[in-house]
Amino acid sequence: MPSVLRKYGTIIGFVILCLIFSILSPVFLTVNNLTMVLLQGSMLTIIALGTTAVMAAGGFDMSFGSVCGLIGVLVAGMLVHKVSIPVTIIAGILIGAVFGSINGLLVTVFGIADFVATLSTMSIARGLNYFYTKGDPIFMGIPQEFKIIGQGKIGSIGYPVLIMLVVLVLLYIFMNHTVTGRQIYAVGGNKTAARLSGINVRWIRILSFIIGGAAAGLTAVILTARLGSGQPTAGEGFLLDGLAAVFLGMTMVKEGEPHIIGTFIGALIMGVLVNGLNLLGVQYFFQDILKGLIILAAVGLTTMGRRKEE
Amino acid sequence: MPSVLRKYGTIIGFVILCLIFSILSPVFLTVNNLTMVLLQGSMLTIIALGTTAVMAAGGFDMSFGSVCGLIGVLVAGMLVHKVSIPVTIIAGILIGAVFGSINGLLVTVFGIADFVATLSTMSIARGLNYFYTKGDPIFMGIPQEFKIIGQGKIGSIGYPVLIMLVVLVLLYIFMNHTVTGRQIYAVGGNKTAARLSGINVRWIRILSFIIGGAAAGLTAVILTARLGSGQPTAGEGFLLDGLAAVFLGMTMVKEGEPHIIGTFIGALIMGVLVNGLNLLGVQYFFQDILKGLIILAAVGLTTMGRRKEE
Amino acid sequence: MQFPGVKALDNVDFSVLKGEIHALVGENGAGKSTLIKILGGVYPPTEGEILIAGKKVNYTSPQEATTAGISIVHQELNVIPYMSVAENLFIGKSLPRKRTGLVDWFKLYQDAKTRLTVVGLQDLVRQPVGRLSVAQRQLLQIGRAVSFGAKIVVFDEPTACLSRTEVDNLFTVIRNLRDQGTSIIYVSHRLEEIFELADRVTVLRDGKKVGVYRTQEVTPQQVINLMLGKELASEGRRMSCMTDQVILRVEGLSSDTGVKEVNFDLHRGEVLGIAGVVGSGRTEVARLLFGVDKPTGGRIMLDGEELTPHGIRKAIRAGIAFIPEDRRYQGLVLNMSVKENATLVFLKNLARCGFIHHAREKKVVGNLINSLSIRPPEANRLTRYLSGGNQQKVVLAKWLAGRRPKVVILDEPTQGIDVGAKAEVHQLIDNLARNGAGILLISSDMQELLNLCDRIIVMVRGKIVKHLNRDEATANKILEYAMRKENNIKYA
Amino acid sequence: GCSSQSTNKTSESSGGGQTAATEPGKPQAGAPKDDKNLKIGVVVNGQGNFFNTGIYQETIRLIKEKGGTPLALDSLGQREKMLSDIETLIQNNVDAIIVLLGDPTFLEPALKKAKEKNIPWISVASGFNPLVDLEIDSNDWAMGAKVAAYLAARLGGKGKIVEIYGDLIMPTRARAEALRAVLKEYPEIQIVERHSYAWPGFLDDCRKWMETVLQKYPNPGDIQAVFAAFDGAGMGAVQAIEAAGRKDIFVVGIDGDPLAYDNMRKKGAFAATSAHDMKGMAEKAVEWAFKMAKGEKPPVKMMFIDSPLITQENVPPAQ
Ligand SMILES: Nc1ncnc2c1ncn2[C@@H]1O[C@H](COP(=O)(O)OP(=O)(O)OP(=O)(O)O)[C@@H](O)[C@H]1O
Ligand SMILES: Nc1ncnc2c1ncn2[C@@H]1O[C@H](COP(=O)(O)OP(=O)(O)OP(=O)(O)O)[C@@H](O)[C@H]1O
Ligand SMILES: O[C@@H]1[C@H](O)[C@@H](O)CO[C@H]1O
Ligand SMILES: [Mg+2]
Ligand SMILES: [Mg+2]
Repeated sequence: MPSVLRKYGTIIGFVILCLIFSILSPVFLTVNNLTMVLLQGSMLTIIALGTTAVMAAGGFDMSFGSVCGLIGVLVAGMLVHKVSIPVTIIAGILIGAVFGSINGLLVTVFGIADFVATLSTMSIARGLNYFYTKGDPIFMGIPQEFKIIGQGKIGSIGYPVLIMLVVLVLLYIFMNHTVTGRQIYAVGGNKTAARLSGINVRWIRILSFIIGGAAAGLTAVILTARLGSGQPTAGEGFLLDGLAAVFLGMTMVKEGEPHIIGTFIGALIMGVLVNGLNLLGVQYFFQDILKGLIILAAVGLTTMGRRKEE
Repeated sequence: MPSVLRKYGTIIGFVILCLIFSILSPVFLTVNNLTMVLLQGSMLTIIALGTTAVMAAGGFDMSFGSVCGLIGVLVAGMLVHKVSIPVTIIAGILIGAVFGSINGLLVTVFGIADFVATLSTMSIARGLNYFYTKGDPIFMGIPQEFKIIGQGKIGSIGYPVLIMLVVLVLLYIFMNHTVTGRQIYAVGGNKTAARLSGINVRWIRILSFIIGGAAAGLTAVILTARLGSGQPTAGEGFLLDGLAAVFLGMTMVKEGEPHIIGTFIGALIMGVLVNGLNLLGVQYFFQDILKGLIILAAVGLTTMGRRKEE
Repeated sequence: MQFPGVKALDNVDFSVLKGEIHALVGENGAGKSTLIKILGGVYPPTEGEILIAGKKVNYTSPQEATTAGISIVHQELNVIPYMSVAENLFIGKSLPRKRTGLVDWFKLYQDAKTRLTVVGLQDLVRQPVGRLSVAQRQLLQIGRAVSFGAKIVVFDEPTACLSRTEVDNLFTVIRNLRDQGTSIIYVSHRLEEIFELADRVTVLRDGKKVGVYRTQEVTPQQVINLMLGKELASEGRRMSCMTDQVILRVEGLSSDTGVKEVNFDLHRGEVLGIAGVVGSGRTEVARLLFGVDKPTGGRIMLDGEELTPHGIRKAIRAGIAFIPEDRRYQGLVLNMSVKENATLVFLKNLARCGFIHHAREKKVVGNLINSLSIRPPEANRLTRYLSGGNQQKVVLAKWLAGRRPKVVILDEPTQGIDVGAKAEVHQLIDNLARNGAGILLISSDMQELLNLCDRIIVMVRGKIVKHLNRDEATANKILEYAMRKENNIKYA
Repeated sequence: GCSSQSTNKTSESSGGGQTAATEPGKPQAGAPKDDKNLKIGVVVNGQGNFFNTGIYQETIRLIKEKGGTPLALDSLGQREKMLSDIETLIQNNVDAIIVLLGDPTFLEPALKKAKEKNIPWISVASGFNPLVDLEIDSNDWAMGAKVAAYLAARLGGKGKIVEIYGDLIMPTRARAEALRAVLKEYPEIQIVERHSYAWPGFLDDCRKWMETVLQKYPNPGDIQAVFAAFDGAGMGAVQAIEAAGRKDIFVVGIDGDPLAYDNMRKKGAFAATSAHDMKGMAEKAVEWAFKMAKGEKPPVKMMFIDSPLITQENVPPAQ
């Protein structure tokens, strides 16, 4: 039993939570509601998956929320200026990748601590956002076909969910079944050993930031499509929730390294929490309190089970 | 020259910045303006100094901004309910210490990762804040004698500056010249080594969080006095700027550990940056961009100088 | 004492007399460090008790153990890098204080100077420990253990990275302590040290006690057999298989890490040893050859081709393998499995279009585990949980998972590993040479060099001071060159 | 300022508008002030939605148009930053300060400093404080009451609604209070769910919340209307409602946000808003900032700018 806790504490906590919600709210365990939670959580998941790569390589990123916000308005701007939809999407992802590579260069070539470097790019991205929008949302002239990306469905599954699942599968394969993915983990595990094994540590670190940035760019594309507009302040909210998702995911493996499935479940937990509490009509301040307590309980269970054994 | 850069890059950057500001703005280098910058920066400094202790012990705290916000409204509430001023001040600091010790216990006894634990207490503190205030500022019935703490002056030096200087000196002595302070650094430097040399690592880590919490409490007292009211969202802004101050400070020592004077200068840099850019009437979005670029330049100079040598 | 899945210590009785030097030996993973950690209050015992001077003690933290009079030099380096030597010495004991309660820095440095004179660190008390060499860090740990008047001082492999002079110095310190009535527990894989120093020896195997013996009454070979639970053929000199074909030629190699004008040839099938005291620049030469550091001058020719510009990946492509001296921090990703570590260098060969071919990976690693007899033979076990010898084999495995290397550089490959594992590593080195590789063997273990090498070069302060052929090399000669020179330079 | 008090009195007694009479009293006597060398400080409490951004940009534009120099700052929604920003403007000797969407409950130290230096202070959509020289406001109570009354009437005095509110600034608090006041007259209208919007990121937040609510109230008639404290939050609800195909629910908000207008023109779920006369407010604020900088005294301390009810019937055409 304690060994089960140790391994699956967070997940058990999650399941208990779902049980409680489904007892208390008749709506919670309906297909409709669950697909909606998935839809709502898909953007957080994508952006957090990107950050998982950064953190798996031993890095840390504070900028992805702001970068996502900036790209969201840039994407809207491009569409308004009649850039074609495919080009816009690719450009959005590329701009994200460029921001990621800047972060990566700052951290590797210039040797600036991750936190300081990405805090700075966060500030720069936010400034560029307001410079471009002057704070106004961009919404006139965004074509309906673009909005489909965020608002369309196949059956009852929204496109963002499908995109998220594709990203999930691709990143899972990439991180766990490719040479480069393995190298990312090796760099995160021990930079010196990785370097002495012939791994291009610098490039791997930059690459991880590029993945993080590209994920932020893709998230921005979906976000703009879903909101039907470029919102200057959208995206910023992803920072803390995204980090929380990755950290929750890290409690799900013994060695405590960031990993794809963990982050996915972590993001689900964040989404289910908000959904369940909203369904129960819990006041927002109790939501904040409960959110904190539930995360502590879930993670506490895991780590306590784990400690006993050591 | 490069060795000077390595050692003092951030400070040199800071001095250059001050020079530029004083050339471009006649107001910048006036006593009035500089005392104002000190006044405005005093709260950030105090709260960041507390976090410096946490980080010196190898911890990380995401909650101090929200804890400060919560205590700010609690302090206002106590005053409105006619609790005496000294009792209120002490209570404010104590509540901070209690929050700190909860963080410490979560991290040490329950073994929850710092980031997850303090993200959760951050959420809980924020929830409690809105639970208590329902979002309304508390401003009727705060005695003038209390506001003095934030708004009063001796000569041209505001009380908050004096309090900050006292905290600075005390924490400097504590961290650098007392046994416990050195043990905090020892724990941050190498937990295992510290434990094996007989240091009570758990207690030292808890203590560091208590210091961080108490600093947040004191900051809250001053903030409420300065704003003349308990403002539900006040305090949250300290999070990123506070962390930035500590990280900037860390670039100022070769070994890169958090330290008191570094944080003080880091907080000054943050304050001077905003002040100077405001005086020059730089548009707000350029401010964000410049802030990012300037931090990168200052820190980059230092770390590049350092790398050359290694 | 129980770790997940391992009973690290099983009902061990162990006693040490006042004023005795008592050695503790056993294979990697036999439970020596665990026993010591229990004595030191790091882990609580699950069963049994500890008595000091006949009194039962019951402590749960290192602090209490210290108070009870036990002082330990742990196997792992445990220092606080950004604090000064003096502070590292006193932290956790009690820093000297002024009447105000503040730290008395003047007294701290004074005291530290006095206390560290025995280990020769008296001039470095103000240095941050981060700037000390590994050996100096170890000396600091020793100083910390011996200079506070403990009743029992425990050494867990203290000499692993010390030079001969430093070892001699340490032995003098230990004997003095004994003569003053202190009890010493001494753990080492170097049997010659044990027979030089200890009065009695306790042998552990698989967490159980095998027996206690007076060192005068047993031979090293007997102790080895007791440790392993089987007969180990004593190692003699290996048969040379050196060819006259030069595989690696180094000319005038210099660097700003202190290497000066190094020249040598390495032949196919040759084991070339590099001897020298700690700090003589052997590791630095290895790092230059492997492309970790950039040389400031000279040439490196592999198979007749100059390696320039040089870098790690280029070195690997050219066929150079490097087994670094610190396996835990340079050789392994501890949170990765045996499999993942073993294939880290040549993973591309086990992949199609960048996708890992898991079946092939599994097979290759399975073969490596077998041929290197890595124990336990589990590909998915984290290397963190392997014994030192097995960790070292995994590091070796990294270079055998792909194309066989032409040149293998081994930096202290048997440091801290037991005699059984050591013999296996030696066997591997021999195999590599027989398959035509050139081997560069850096070692502080004189016997190892003499047994394995075709030729030995001796380095002092970044320079090669002597080339010795197989026939002329003796321990005394090597020491003479390595140390006399050292002293000359020191007192020049 | 040495004689500022008496100066002010003079201008008051002389009925205002007589710049000549006030100028000698200004501390920097000598060069008479003209519009060209006036520095006007502007501070906004965060941007990211239509009204905040709009009035901020318009204010800056108008100051430039009049030939003055705007020193414009964004406090990013942070209390202590807003206070510090305004102090810095005072330090920089601006000739007048315009505070947009501030909250005078915490600005007292800055207000006092401004008084000491005799710098006129104009508050826009911020609530009143005795030290404020001129308050220009749409009157958020009135705005809230307008759309609440519209909502009640459209429901025929009966039905279930949900409310999106925000406590963090006075204007949005006032609007919610007005809704409650109106609903006292309509006991059969029931608020079944409430939500406090997130800031920033309100659009996505409100959309998500409304989606959840629609799961909980899946049938036509379960909910008939949404009251949103401002249009941006209401637009989140509109998106959720339209995506779910729930033609039975309408949304009211406050601001006159172009996003809402756009939806109204398309006959979407957005039904009504009370529109700030954003340009009018900015114009008044800038006009008086210049006048007061030159010593003129406003005839009243509080100016309310009308905020008409806009519905799908009278929504202005797109430009
Ligand atoms: N923290 C731990 N977690 C799990 N297993 C451990 C841990 N520490 C030691 N062990 C296991 O306990 C056993 C005894 O280890 P110990 O370190 O005492 O061996 P040792 O005799 O000191 O070996 P060496 O000669 O390599 O230092 C080994 O099987 C080892 O793998
Ligand atoms: N981890 C380290 N960090 C910083 N400096 C180091 C480190 N390890 C070694 N050095 C420096 O490099 C020099 C030589 O290193 P080391 O003690 O490993 O000797 P070496 O030349 O490798 O000799 P040997 O191989 O015989 O031990 C030392 O003087 C030391 O200052
Ligand atoms: O009062 C304003 C606006 O009306 C609304 O747009 C958002 O909240 C506040 O900033
Ligand atoms: Mg051991
Ligand atoms: Mg070495």
